[in-house]
Amino acid sequence: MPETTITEATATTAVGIQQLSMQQALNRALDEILNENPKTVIFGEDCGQLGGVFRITDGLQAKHGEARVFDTPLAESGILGMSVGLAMAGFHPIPEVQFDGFAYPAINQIVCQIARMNYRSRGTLPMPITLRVPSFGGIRAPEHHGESLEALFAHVPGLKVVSPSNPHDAYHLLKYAASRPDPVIFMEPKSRYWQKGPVDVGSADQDTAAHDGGTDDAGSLTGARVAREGRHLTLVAWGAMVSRCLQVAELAAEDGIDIEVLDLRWLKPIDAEALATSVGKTRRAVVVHEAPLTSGLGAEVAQLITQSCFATLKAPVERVTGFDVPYPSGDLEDEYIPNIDRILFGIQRVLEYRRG
Amino acid sequence: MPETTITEATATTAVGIQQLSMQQALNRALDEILNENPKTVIFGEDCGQLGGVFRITDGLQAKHGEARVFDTPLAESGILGMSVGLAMAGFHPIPEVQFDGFAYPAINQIVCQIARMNYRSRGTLPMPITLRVPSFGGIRAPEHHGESLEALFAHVPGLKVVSPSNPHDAYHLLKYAASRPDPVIFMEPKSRYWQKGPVDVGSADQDTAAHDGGTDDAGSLTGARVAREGRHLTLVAWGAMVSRCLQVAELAAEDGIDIEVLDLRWLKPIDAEALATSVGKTRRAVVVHEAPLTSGLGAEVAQLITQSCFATLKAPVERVTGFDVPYPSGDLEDEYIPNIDRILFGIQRVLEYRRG
Amino acid sequence: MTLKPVLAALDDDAAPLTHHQLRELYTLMAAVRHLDTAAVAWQRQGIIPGYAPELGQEAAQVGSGYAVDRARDFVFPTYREMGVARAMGVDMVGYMSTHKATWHGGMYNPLESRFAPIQAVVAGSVLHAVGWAHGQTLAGAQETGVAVTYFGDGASSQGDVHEAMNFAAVMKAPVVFFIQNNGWAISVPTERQVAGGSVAARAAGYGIPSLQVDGNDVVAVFEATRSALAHCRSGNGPVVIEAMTYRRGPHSTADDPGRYRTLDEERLGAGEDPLERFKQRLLADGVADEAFFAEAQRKAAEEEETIRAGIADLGPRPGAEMFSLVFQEPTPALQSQATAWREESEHA
Amino acid sequence: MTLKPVLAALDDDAAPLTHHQLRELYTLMAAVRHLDTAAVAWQRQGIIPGYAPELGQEAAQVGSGYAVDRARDFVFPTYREMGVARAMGVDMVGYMSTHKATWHGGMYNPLESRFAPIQAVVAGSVLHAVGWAHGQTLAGAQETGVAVTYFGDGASSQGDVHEAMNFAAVMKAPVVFFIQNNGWAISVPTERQVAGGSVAARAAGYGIPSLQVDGNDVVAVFEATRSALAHCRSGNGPVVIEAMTYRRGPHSTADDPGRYRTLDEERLGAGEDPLERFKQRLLADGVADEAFFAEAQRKAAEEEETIRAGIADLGPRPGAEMFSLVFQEPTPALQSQATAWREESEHA
Ligand SMILES: Cc1ncc(C[n+]2csc(CCOP(=O)(O)OP(=O)(O)O)c2C)c(N)n1
Ligand SMILES: Cc1ncc(C[n+]2csc(CCOP(=O)(O)OP(=O)(O)O)c2C)c(N)n1
Ligand SMILES: [Mg+2]
Ligand SMILES: [Mg+2]
Repeated sequence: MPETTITEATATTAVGIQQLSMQQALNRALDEILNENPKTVIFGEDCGQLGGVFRITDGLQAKHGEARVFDTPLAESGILGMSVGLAMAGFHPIPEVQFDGFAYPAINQIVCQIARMNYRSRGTLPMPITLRVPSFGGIRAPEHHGESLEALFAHVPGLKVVSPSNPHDAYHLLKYAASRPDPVIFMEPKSRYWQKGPVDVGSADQDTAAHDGGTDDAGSLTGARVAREGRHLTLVAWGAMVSRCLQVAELAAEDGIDIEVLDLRWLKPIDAEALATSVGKTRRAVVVHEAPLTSGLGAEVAQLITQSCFATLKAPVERVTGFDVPYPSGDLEDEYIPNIDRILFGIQRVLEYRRG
Repeated sequence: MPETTITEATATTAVGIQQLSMQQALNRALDEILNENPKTVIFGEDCGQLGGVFRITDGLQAKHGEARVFDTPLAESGILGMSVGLAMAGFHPIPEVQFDGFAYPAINQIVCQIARMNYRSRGTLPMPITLRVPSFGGIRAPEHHGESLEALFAHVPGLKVVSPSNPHDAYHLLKYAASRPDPVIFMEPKSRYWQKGPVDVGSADQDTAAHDGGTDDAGSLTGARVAREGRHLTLVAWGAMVSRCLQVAELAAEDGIDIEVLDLRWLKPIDAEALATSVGKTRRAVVVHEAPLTSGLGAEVAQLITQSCFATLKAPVERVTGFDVPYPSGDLEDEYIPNIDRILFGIQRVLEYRRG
Repeated sequence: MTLKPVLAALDDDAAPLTHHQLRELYTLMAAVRHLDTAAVAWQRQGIIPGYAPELGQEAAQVGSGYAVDRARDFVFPTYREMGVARAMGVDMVGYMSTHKATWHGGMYNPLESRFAPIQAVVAGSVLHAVGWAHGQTLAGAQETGVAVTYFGDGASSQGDVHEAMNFAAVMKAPVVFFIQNNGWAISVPTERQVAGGSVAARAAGYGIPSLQVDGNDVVAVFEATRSALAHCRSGNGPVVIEAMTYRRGPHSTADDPGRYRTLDEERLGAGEDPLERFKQRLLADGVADEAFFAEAQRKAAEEEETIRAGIADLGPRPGAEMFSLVFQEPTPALQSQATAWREESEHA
Repeated sequence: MTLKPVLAALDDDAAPLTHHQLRELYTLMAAVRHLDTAAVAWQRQGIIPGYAPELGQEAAQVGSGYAVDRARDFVFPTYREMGVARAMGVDMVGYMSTHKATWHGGMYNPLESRFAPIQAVVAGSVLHAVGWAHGQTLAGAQETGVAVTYFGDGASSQGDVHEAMNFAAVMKAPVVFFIQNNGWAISVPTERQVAGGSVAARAAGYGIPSLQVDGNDVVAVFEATRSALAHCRSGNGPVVIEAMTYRRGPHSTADDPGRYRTLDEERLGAGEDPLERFKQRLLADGVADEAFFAEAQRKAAEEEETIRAGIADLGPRPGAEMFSLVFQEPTPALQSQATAWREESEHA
């Protein structure tokens, strides 16, 4: 992984291109959003003076004042319900829930209110809300601190859902999400907060930086991103699983297997065209996610691929995912999250598939 | 549909076999459960004297007393959270949420508590809770009264999910669910509450009654049920969509297309074997549900079919579902819920599919 | 322990209602009573599929809605605030369209009406009011707009109401929590719903001043609301009003109250009819005469005619709106669903 | 408006604590203080990945846990009730296993311990206590078991706490709501969390009697809890206790309190140390001498040794438990996932 080899000393390498951790990239994006849009307000549990438990809002209250960056009482439904009212009053809220698992108390407000108010009001009450959710596992945290809620969010009409896998995308996707008039669930891969990578802080539109070892030159902010080109099989992933899939691709390359890694980025709407293009070429696909298998977003991705590539697909799409079990305690989390071996086994199943 | 032609007068046709509406079948099942298991308690909003807004608990409080059948204050998280404590104290709660859309305020308790307590406690605190949820649309009701939450529930590790499509199954599946030591979400198709059908009230095990026009003689309570046999294509459905698919099958038969209808019944765990058997034979499948398309349970069903039948499948599995829009108001609900035409179009796409 | 907090601006020297205003209040109540009764009949006649009557709550609704300043305040209703809507001048065909099953939430413009979309989730919009109100604080206007959130005794059991009161008090948000305690939540009476017996009594725990008011006395409700609005407007934080009233009719046109209360209980619980009571007072005070009441009745009937005609004209919305109104910026995926839907509808 | 309700059984004539009991309380507090301090050190040494210290809350936890009747009551903890667990005799290796990342919720048997699994959802188990307590009512025992649910000032903002208090009061459930108001919810101080300043003050709104108690006085806490339990046991419904205390340490080993409070503020807010204070009282009253305190300290250190050894021995759980403990009756789908997992692990 290129970003792990970058040291503090190289933190600013060139005009426009900065070596930032995802935490720094997100923090910087929020700072700029606050500067650029006076209607933006940021709030949640411990977002103010503490800067959030992951320091994503670090320093923002001191800089932009307690009116624009503030702590709320400890109640997620309250935070999201309040966001609805602020949006109705013309604000652009960027609320945070402290951890993925604590989005559940707010689901009623998210599903029945945030996602529907524009529809219910026939477009007169848009909900330009960007909900930041530190997401996914891998940090040996307590219960409910390692959940993957993307399948739930993606199923809700009226929501858009995005997850960056690297600092560059984190910066640009957050700025993009916060500038849109519709509600976006912004799922941050918390295990990647501290990994550094190049961020082109000038290029909101071009998105031309080489990032996360990727080779994509043309990816727009609204679609998926080819993180690595390959000919034999497509690995589809998002969030923290992207870098793991890139590792897998390197290993597979040693065996002469040339793997394409597609960073889905947008989990709703899904970039079906990118899936069709990639698997149209490779004819084989494995989708990887941390969430449990059954009714996970992998099923949707697999079905979209099957739908568009049925005639040329060499094997059924494989899913390598978390199991249908509650996210386990730290000692077992490496057994639960798709690891390199399990992804390689999935690839092998696809490559060795024979009809009949 | 046989049950719509049955009149009050024929309500008791034979020993063991009764003509009952689903409302009556469920009511009778609850009555028997209360008789058979002194640990059962039933509660929710308006469950007591009113007998529930759909009268499923009609008369039960009068018969079994206010201790065992009672109204709670109006708070779904309270109802489900209380269920956890009752289960910990050795009770077998059968809570009700009044409508599908009002399960959202309880999702935190359902996902983080009910579904995990057995796991968290290493099997020492089982959660024998059967949560009844009047579900799905089709009754021209107010907002949030026509939702399909099965994809959400099925994704949650630790839950089992079932939905009956006819009075016989409603009676037996409810009795079965309530007798098990694990939490079951019991999704009742509210638009089918008043349709009558034969219920073999004696046969918990054999399940031999001909029901809902079905021809299944061997379906066990834990798996899917072949509601109609056919050779050319499998329609997979659950809840209220089963009878619609049976109608479609009759129409298609007029054109010489012989359709198999699989009533999935269990939405978690899904009877993957039944899917493989049916589509292994028909080589074509369409899955039908009311919930929105993206990340709906149809994706899981389609992927399970593709996984097992890839080599013989003649066309990609089609999904005919609700759209990715909030459930609309009554005037538009027939446009939203898969109607006969849309299902026929889906069938046509599969039948006309040509590779390349 | 905190002492029971009191209103900062008790509105003692606010001008008493003029005769003109008193008559206007009656006219509104008469219009609301008539339309409400009509809507129940419409449901029986198959004109609308369902309705939630507010029979008996006219004083609570008209009295409070009349106090709202439509230039700056904003109201967050439930599914039973037709009287508030009417008092605030909301387009009633647009309002009734939700009961016609034309569009969930209604077809009036909520921004222009200062009346949020009709809300079917019990307690669903109470937090929205707090957010909106905090937005007024952030905007920093003097004599700020106030959010008025309506909810019932049943709704008071929801966690969101607690979170809303706590947030509002911590942030000193200009919100009036207006509870119509109408004795029932469908079949559950207040005494088995509201521990301690009073929602207003809970306010003290948050340091919020509260007013428990005779909800069947339109003038008392108006004055309480005016005081509360004045308190909020001057930056003193939220107020709780509990209007004690009674749901004289069924919960909705689908409900069968005979299953949980007798006609006798109904009569006893409901007390004196708020319309009749106000009429007697206006007569006794010489504010209005029988001719006035007859005229109010005639206008109410005329109004109902117009609204019924409007409802009949509504027709179903084009199915394309299912897709086009989900987002401000529709997604390609949704657009292709819309296309497929259109093609299949045309070819069916 | 309701008057402030009072406890039915004020426990005035309950026997005062014996010298033996007082010494036992101190021994427990010393063990808890030692283990708590040790656990923070373990985290720094890499023995456990994280821990939520309860430094400063020993009196609140030991005093209340000591009052619980393990034959019939049941305790619903958060993630910070190590002292309650210890006072109730919960297996401390099993308890600490959650912080070792061995098993979420801990490895002790909650049914035998009368101590529910450790709960990481703030306010997650407050409603469970109400359900369990109502189960005691349904079971119909005389002198019933009581549920004791612990939560913090931060948790009091959650909707579930309101729903729980309302349910408990409506159903007269035998529940003690035991709030440790430790001044902080991570970085947010109570005054920006709890509107009105006191959680106990909210109880009156539900008609629930409440006791606000000096949470750093172990005897006061014990007596308040004993009174509350007696009140509940006799069928008088729930009680709220708010123990005013202070979180002297960080929120967790991952927290950096220097970002939101100074050492000076810490000293002022924390007041006198509950252990030191109790020690001085025992000395002054002649209940214990320096030799006793030295012995308590020695036992505490010994106990820590044993627990640390137990923790070290724990080792990771077999991965198969991920699958086998989800259900009482595993599903075929899950069993085949377990099989695939085993095969792939073996062949990796
Ligand atoms: C969250 C939620 N739960 C349940 C319902 C079903 N429901 C609709 S109205 C109602 C009773 C509401 O009572 P109250 O708040 O007193 O208002 P009222 O109907 O008396 O005006 C219930 C249970 C709902 N709409 N929303
Ligand atoms: C529902 C939920 N939201 C957020 C969190 C994250 N979190 C863990 S502890 C905590 C603060 C809790 O404060 P308090 O209730 O006062 O308890 P204390 O930590 O002071 O013991 C927060 C915000 C959580 N665990 N659960
Ligand atoms: Mg009511
Ligand atoms: Mg605290």
